[in-house]
Amino acid sequence: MIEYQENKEIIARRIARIFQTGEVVNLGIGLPTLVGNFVPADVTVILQSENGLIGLGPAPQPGQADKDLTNAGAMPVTILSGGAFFDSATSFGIIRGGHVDYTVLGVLETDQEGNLANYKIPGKMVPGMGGAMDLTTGSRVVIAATTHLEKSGTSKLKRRCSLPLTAANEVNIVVTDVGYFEVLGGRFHLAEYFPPYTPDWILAHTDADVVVRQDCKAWPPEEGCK
Amino acid sequence: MIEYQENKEIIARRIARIFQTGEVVNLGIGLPTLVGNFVPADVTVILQSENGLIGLGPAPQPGQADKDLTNAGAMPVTILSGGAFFDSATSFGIIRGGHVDYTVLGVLETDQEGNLANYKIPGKMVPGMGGAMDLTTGSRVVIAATTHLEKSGTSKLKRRCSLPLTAANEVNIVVTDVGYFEVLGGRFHLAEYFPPYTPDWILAHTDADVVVRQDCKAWPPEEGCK
Amino acid sequence: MIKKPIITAAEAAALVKSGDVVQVGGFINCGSPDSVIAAIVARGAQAPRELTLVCNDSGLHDEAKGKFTSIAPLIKAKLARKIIASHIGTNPETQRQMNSGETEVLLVPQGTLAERVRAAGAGLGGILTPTGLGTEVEIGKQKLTVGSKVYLLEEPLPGDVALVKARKGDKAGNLQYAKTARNFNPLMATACKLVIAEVEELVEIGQIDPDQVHTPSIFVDYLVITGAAT
Amino acid sequence: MIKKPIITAAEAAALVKSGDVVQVGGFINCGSPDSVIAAIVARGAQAPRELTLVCNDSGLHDEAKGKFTSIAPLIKAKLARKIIASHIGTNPETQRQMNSGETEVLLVPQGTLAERVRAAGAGLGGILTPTGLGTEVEIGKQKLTVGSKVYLLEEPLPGDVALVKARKGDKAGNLQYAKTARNFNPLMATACKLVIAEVEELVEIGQIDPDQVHTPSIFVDYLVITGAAT
Repeated sequence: MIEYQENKEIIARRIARIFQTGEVVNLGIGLPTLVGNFVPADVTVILQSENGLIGLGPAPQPGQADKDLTNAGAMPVTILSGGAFFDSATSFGIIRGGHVDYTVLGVLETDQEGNLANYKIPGKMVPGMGGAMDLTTGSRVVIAATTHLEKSGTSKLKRRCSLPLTAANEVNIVVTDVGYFEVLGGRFHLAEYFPPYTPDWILAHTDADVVVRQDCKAWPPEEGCK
Repeated sequence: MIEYQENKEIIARRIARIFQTGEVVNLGIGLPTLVGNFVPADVTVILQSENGLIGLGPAPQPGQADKDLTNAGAMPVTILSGGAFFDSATSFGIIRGGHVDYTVLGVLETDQEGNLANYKIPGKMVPGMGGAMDLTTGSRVVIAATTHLEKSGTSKLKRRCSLPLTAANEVNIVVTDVGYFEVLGGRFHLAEYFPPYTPDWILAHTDADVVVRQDCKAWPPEEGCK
Repeated sequence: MIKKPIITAAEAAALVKSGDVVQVGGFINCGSPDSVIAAIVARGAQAPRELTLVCNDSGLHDEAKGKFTSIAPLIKAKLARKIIASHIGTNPETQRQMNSGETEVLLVPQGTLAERVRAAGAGLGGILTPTGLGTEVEIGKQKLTVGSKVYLLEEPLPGDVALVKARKGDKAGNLQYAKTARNFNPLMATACKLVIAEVEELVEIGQIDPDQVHTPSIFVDYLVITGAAT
Repeated sequence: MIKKPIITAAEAAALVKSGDVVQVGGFINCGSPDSVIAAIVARGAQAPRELTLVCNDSGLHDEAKGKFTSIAPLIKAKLARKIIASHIGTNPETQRQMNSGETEVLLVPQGTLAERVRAAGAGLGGILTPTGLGTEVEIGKQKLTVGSKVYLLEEPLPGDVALVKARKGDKAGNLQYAKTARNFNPLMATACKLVIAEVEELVEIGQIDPDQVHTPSIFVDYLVITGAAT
């Protein structure tokens, strides 16, 4: 029997392999921010931060934080040579106008229709949508990054989200700590499973319609098979 | 008998007396451009040019023209210290957003309803509206600057424009070479006459409803009466 | 160019009236006019009340660390009747006031908020955006189809007072912002009847390159000089 | 940052296809990508035809002085099927082609043209403007009432190719424009599938202050270096 263990790093590692050199990527607060740490050295993505910059660099060295340079999560950051700053209207013009290739967001729930909920639990917690609604609407590809199960053991992938939606029919890819799913035609399509989890385990632990793709394979590939 | 003689300079001189220090003014191509030459030395107006600058200065010295610095009429200009350049969306944001106090435009026709026509004579000449429609819509006060009569002797102030309109019900003030008119309630109100012309002469030579204001006076005031 | 009046933060604070719609630049902990905000709160019983605050977010509110950024001090002092923002997740006091019914909170997607403020400054009657379709954001809004796509009509959001923060200003009121401290500041400077700019550094007219002005002088009514923050 | 390909004006010209909607920056005689325009005309029989040209105006066309600016050479070479501009008064050839029915001309108020291009680049479905109400501009357009005011719905205007002209560009494609040569250039760079920037000066990545970038690199696909014009 496989026991589920939350593993945020594999989610970040897998998502980091999606991008190609030159693509523009926006990484949300929390888990998605980790993705930046795992982009392969031979791939140069351009990170956009919706509070107003392109060319997001690594966190500053201790003591080097600039009070005027933060990311959308209020953390000190740096800018790479060749980056640019702009105001919020320009930033969301870039986002809404389709100039961002990928947005990676954390979720409370996501579902097989490509819906995503992450800004509000009525009566409990209302952080607000921030830039997430524009990012999901405007980006070319929307990637939901989430642990597969709640601490309670319930699936975060649903048939139908029950929380207020951040995005309606916008999610294209869901990467959890058990596998990589494409959202197509009202179903999750399992493209990769992350051992020790198996397609059968995933089917049994996902409260939604999941199709196992014929070419579904394990990830990461065994070193020997590379 | 008074004989009409075109006099663009008095139009420019009179309009130049309307503004107060700190007001933002856009001067159209042609006759309105002359206004800039007659603003009193103790009044500092801020000139906006819709091709993308605030703080328009005088024409450059001979040989000093900068290929990258023109006004909306394609003439070389200068910028004053403290001026700013911006793109066309920002420029018209300034205009449409009500941040320009006065726009001064030349006309083909203007009428007692505050309409103005200056961009098209169907079948003959179609220069286009350029920025004039935005300027008349967005500016706080719209001033039409025009000689009073056509070369043919017909009045340029009409009951109703016959040419395609640039602006509908937007003109507030009309200054011609015979007088200063306010447009109010569907009539021209003569506020000042420019001697040798008299209110009677103006009434007889204006093809529109003109009210002579009770406080209508001559302009410029006699030196002795100042 | 005309010089703009240079006033103190306290004088600026006195220009904000009860009931005003106040737009405040800044993004959580970056680029807010903190001196003027502090001065408003410092007015105590004279402070303006029943404000509608428009801001990207409601700032950091951290009782434990005693850290309150952006509009958080105004909310803490209960000066707001309504908050219009895209995010309130870093301010538990905003959530508390919302849940208790003390303060109304209207959440607006960040890009829509930016465009609504810009539209007010640019004389537009609104903009059509796909953002928020199929979510609670669309409730009560007009939907329009352009081409084959559906959009929400979002209306302009003008203000009475803009409180903005710039890195540098010249005496005419031209402003330059620093890095991500720019955010909503230049948009709000276009959208309000009265614009008060807090600047870290004041320079002479002519010392800002006209090609590099972020907010042209004509938008700014008053300057408050704070010196560089630490 | 990624470096962008540097190509010749002739190579740039070959990227424009017959039938394309081509947006061209510049204002009469200031800030147009003249090298690429000349190279398009120089293609002769291979030049793209049936173009829809979007530009503030149709440039200067002065046969007597042999002076042709902005898109005037394209119009003279009869490469345009349609011209969308705010002003054609400085180009009698445009008027002639319009009157003879050779070329369609759509006149758009300048501020509306700017917002329509911007809307295309910013993913908006349109904007509401009071400009043009009560004039021929309102014909065929939807009117909407917001608050107590009536507005025209103006739709986005996207393009296939943007030809823009900048003073300076870095190798990543960040651009800075000079003075009033900025005009429509930065807007068009956001609104088209393919963006070709003609720059007078090429600098290394890092030599443009990120606070002072007018067009961020991600919008630019190709750079053409012209050297300073005279």
